[in-house]
Amino acid sequence: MAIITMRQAISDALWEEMERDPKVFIMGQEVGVWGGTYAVTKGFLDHFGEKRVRDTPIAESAIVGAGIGASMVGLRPVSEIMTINFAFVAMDYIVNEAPKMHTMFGGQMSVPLVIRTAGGGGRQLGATHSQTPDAIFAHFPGLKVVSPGTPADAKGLLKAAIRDNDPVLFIEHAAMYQIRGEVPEGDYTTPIGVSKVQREGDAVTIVTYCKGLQLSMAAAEQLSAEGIEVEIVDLRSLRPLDMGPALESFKKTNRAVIVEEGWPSYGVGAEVATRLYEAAFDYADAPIKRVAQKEVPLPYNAALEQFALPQVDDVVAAVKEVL
Amino acid sequence: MAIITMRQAISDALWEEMERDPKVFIMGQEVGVWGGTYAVTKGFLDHFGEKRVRDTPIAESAIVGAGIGASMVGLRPVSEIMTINFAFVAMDYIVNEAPKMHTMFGGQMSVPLVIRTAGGGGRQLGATHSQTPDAIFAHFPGLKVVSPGTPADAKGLLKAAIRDNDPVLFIEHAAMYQIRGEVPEGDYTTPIGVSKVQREGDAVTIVTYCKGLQLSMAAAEQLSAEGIEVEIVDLRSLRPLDMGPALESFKKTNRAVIVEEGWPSYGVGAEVATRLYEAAFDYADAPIKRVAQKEVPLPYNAALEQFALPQVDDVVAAVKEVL
Amino acid sequence: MALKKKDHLELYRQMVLIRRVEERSAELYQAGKIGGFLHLYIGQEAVSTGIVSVRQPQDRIITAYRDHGVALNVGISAKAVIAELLGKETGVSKGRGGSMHMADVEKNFWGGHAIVGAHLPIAAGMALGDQYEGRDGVTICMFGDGATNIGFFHEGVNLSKVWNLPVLWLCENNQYGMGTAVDRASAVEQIHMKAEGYGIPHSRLEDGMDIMKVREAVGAALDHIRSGKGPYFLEVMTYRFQGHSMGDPQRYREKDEVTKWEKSDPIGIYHRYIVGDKIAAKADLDKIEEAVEVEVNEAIEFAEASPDPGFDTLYDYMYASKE
Amino acid sequence: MALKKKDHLELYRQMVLIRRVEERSAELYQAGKIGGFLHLYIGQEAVSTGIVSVRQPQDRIITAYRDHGVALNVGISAKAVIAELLGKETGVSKGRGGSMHMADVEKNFWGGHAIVGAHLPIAAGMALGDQYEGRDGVTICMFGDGATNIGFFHEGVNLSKVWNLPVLWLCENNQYGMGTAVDRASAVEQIHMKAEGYGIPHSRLEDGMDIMKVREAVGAALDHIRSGKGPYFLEVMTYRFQGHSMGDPQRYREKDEVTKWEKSDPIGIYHRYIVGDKIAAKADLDKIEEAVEVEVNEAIEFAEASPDPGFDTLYDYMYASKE
Ligand SMILES: Cc1ncc(C[n+]2csc(CCOP(=O)(O)OP(=O)(O)O)c2C)c(N)n1
Ligand SMILES: Cc1ncc(C[n+]2csc(CCOP(=O)(O)OP(=O)(O)O)c2C)c(N)n1
Ligand SMILES: [Mg+2]
Ligand SMILES: [Mg+2]
Repeated sequence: MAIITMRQAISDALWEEMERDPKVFIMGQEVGVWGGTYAVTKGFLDHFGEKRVRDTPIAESAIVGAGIGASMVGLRPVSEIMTINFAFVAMDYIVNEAPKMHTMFGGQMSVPLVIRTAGGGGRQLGATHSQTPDAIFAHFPGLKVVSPGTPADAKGLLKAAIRDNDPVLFIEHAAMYQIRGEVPEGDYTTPIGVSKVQREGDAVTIVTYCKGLQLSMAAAEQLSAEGIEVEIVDLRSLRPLDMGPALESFKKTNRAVIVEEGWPSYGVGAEVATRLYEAAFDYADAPIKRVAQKEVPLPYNAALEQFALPQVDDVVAAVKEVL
Repeated sequence: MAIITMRQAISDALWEEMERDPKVFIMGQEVGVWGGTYAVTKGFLDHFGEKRVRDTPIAESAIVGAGIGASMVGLRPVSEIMTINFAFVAMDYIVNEAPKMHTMFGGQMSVPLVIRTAGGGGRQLGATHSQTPDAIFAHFPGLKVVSPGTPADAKGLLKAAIRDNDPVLFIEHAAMYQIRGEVPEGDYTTPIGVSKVQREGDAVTIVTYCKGLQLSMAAAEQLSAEGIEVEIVDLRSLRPLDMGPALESFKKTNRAVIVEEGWPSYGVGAEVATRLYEAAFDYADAPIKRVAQKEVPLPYNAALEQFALPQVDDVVAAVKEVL
Repeated sequence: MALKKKDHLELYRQMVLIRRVEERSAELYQAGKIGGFLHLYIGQEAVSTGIVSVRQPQDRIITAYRDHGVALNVGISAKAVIAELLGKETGVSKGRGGSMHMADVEKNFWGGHAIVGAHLPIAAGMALGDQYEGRDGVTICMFGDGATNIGFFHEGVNLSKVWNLPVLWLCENNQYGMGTAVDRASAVEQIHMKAEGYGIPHSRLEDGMDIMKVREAVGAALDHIRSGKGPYFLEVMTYRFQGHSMGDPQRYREKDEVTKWEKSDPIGIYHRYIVGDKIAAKADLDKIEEAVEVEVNEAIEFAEASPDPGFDTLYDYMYASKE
Repeated sequence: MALKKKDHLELYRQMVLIRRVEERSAELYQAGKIGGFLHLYIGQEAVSTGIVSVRQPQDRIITAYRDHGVALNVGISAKAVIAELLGKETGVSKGRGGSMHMADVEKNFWGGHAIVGAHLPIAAGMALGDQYEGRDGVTICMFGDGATNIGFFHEGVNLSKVWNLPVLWLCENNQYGMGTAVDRASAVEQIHMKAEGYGIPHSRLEDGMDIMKVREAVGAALDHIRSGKGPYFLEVMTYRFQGHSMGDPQRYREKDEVTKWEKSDPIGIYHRYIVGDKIAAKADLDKIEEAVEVEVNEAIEFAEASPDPGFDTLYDYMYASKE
């Protein structure tokens, strides 16, 4: 297993899928000449050419809309929305076109489209550019929502998304491209809609995903030093939402903390907590806690922004509270 | 107190506010000549004229965007989005412009805008036109989200929304314009962000809003006939979310059911349930249940659509399950 | 492509079939057997019939929710259309779609789309699919005058020119978007002038009530596009004789105006042409009308006798991927 | 309005101030004292300086994220600008906004907006506000070439003509949207031709590097609009000498191209004009440059010494309504 960055893992997945299937192509702002704003598609234009690496106008609706159309007639587009904050501009396509086509026409059409985007805060981009609104997309049946926390999962899940016959929103984190991790050699896919235990423990169950996984892993280290071993379940997909491993863990630890980067209200933590209670009410020995962003649009100032974002210490504190 | 329809109550609120304050005006598709697709603004154009009752192009982004601009410079626009399904078209404005202006510029600007819209299913409009995605809007701090369940509240809350200095998304239900209820005489407002007990009882707490209130009231009748008295708390606002009355009730009944029309995953029920557990874990005698829409885009066929929507019987069954 | 007698009779038959299916549908709607929205195409039959009659099999068609005309023109049976209107399992979209969502992918008809303007970028994507694969099909995208004011229009049309996509932008200007006359919603009354902003060749057919003229204009446009010259923008003037949907109070136009236009009934015009030019005898046309009458009666019987989709099929078309 | 010597010196001073503030900001960015995005205006100073110099106090200005120029032109102090860049409480947006979100409502400058094109409908709304209240101000809305491809542009510009709003659409065509050259993203290279699709009078100023020409063109446009003739569309050709934001690899253009354009440095052109026309002596300009140097030094000192916003202020500007 090689140790590579998240950026490399995602880039490799795209590259390998494009090599494998000539119907796979990429379109989005600055994916070509620039090489991707996060340098994920650097070198792609030279290798695959303009036909398959398509720079677009600043027109998010067209990027996703044309992706839908192309996918309906047999291609496998990867439509890139530079950041998830601009996904609102294409909202109708993401939640009201792509996920409806298959069912609304009685199964006649399908939308094998991947919408790649990057979310998250902590980069001093201000209120409109720093969001983690993943939960709102996961509200819509018909759309699959994936958000990996490790390079290995990013690669395997992106490949699975490209091969999937349904629309998949693939959410990366703009501040995680540099993180490193072991990635299996060769071609593999990671199934969409399957959660994974990323760390074993018996004291408390942490359920999380994406950036929350990093925070949780760091918190786990600190807690371990104090003799507290947490179990960490990485959801990886928000829809379909696989509660299996989280439930199993919760039945063992009887305590849970949910860690997400976005706002808590109507967020991921609410759904996960509710499902844990629904399925394992009798196992709960303490109220499940949510660790999330403070309920404000993120400010530009670095310190204030960090103050508003969930931190490792918040995870540590939450674990201790439920103990 | 007069008994009037929801349509009348909303129409009266708009009319009275326009009479009261010349800065209040309406813009949206078919609000003028047509008189409103749901006939809410019938007669307005003749009375207030084209300046204040403005038909717009089919351009939801401009309807909300221009509303934001006009509100920033001192007017009090009511921007109408024909149905909440088209709110996705204006999503950037609703969640990423209006709610950010005040904080992002350090308090220099404000957006006293009301975005009126109608949601809900059950009218055989198919997958793209039948949604109740209220929760996703309530995810965003800076936006207020209101959704009344009675004519009295509709009138009072709409007036409060128009007088509010912040952006308010006001969600009506397209299948509720005909319902009737008592409405106080004269000018009054109903505070945004305050829940209300709509029915008293001791067996189970039902937390709901909008159409869910109707279902819950009907279920309460049935249950009462069997000697089960439920308490019904109407949230009325999804953000700010006032949990006070629901909590108080839950501490009394120790059992709760949450009724909403939208999809359960990442919906209103999840947030409410989680907050109940967070604040009153020790009071819970049974797992809180959610009654909501089945997780599919709504089909056109009437019977299938109703099958997918939450029904009075579902509420009755859920109450009995938690008992 | 000079038309033979039998071709004329077939086109005449299609126009009459559309008319008759819709008249009967209006009755079925009044009788409560059709729900949701029902947007009649009556008055506009020459447009879709003309278009479909000159397209090649490889040319895709996609349109808005006013789609019964295209549906019948491409050869979906009256049975499958009416069954869809009745929400039956035997409907062309299996009762999921209803009036607004008819499609038959086998016949290269891609729907029936209800979000105004949203299908334009999707159409661009389909055209991209054909261009990408080196196929010589043209995507014919039909939309209303009102749809040209939404952002989706702009993004889709711009992209089509930037990428030189084989797409025919076909605006059916029926002079109103719901109750809003063109000049009250669009900065330019000559909708085709919008193409100037995209450097796309364009023209307006002033008489869209005459199928022969529609055929000519569309044929020329398709030739232009098929020769590799990129997109073309064609505006066709027409008029809808009925309200926007059922239950439209039609406060926005005078009865006189409708009466005047009814004199240009496209079926009447074609009838006069066929008989006047001695292409066929009145008796031939009478026979067609009688046959259509029988066909529609049978279709209604078929539809009424058809089963509703079973509740067990609710999730059948949730995902195209089979796990 | 012939300019006096002191007016010329003031305009020259503003251009030098913008240049110097931005050069120093780039250093502060490299030093890690500024975070997020930093979009420099260097090369384009003649545009904003020319515009602001001919506007009346009642004319509003709104622009995109490349906003330091306008901010300084309208009279926001270098202190408040740099403090904002450093995220300080003394910044013009109290450290909440950062580089992309400067505004000073008192000075009729309405920001600094980071979602491409989203401020166009907002600008239309502001112009509506003035029209509604019978004020004679013009809203000047500046945006980039890239922004003209997004749907918001279309909806905002169309609305402005339909309602005959007093707005100046001012496209700063700096020939790239990030790394995408105009002709790779826009169907028309002459951006002002887009106005044809809205029936709005338009023109292009080929030389936007010469402030005198900018003044003339903008002045004429403002006169046109103020006389009640509705919106005007002005395209101004310019060039940005730096990357799109900090850290732009600039793979999309040749060094030569930049070098060529640097010969048309707007400050150099104005310098030659002033000295050549003997409006003032080189020594006068030297003195200004020195004074600016001092001012910027002081501003940086001020900003660095200023406090961060306190954590207790996080929720200060959440709502404009005070409960
Ligand atoms: C985004 C969006 N906004 C509003 C509507 C509601 N609506 C349905 S049809 C229609 C009018 C469309 O007019 P036009 O494009 O001229 O087509 P026509 O109905 O005349 O065929 C409107 C406003 C919608 N379906 N989608
Ligand atoms: C809706 C949206 N999409 C994408 C972006 C990312 N983005 C920021 S600036 C920019 C380029 C804009 O180009 P242009 O309008 O020409 O302005 P310039 O930067 O040249 O001044 C892009 C794509 C954004 N901020 N908003
Ligand atoms: Mg129309
Ligand atoms: Mg530019």
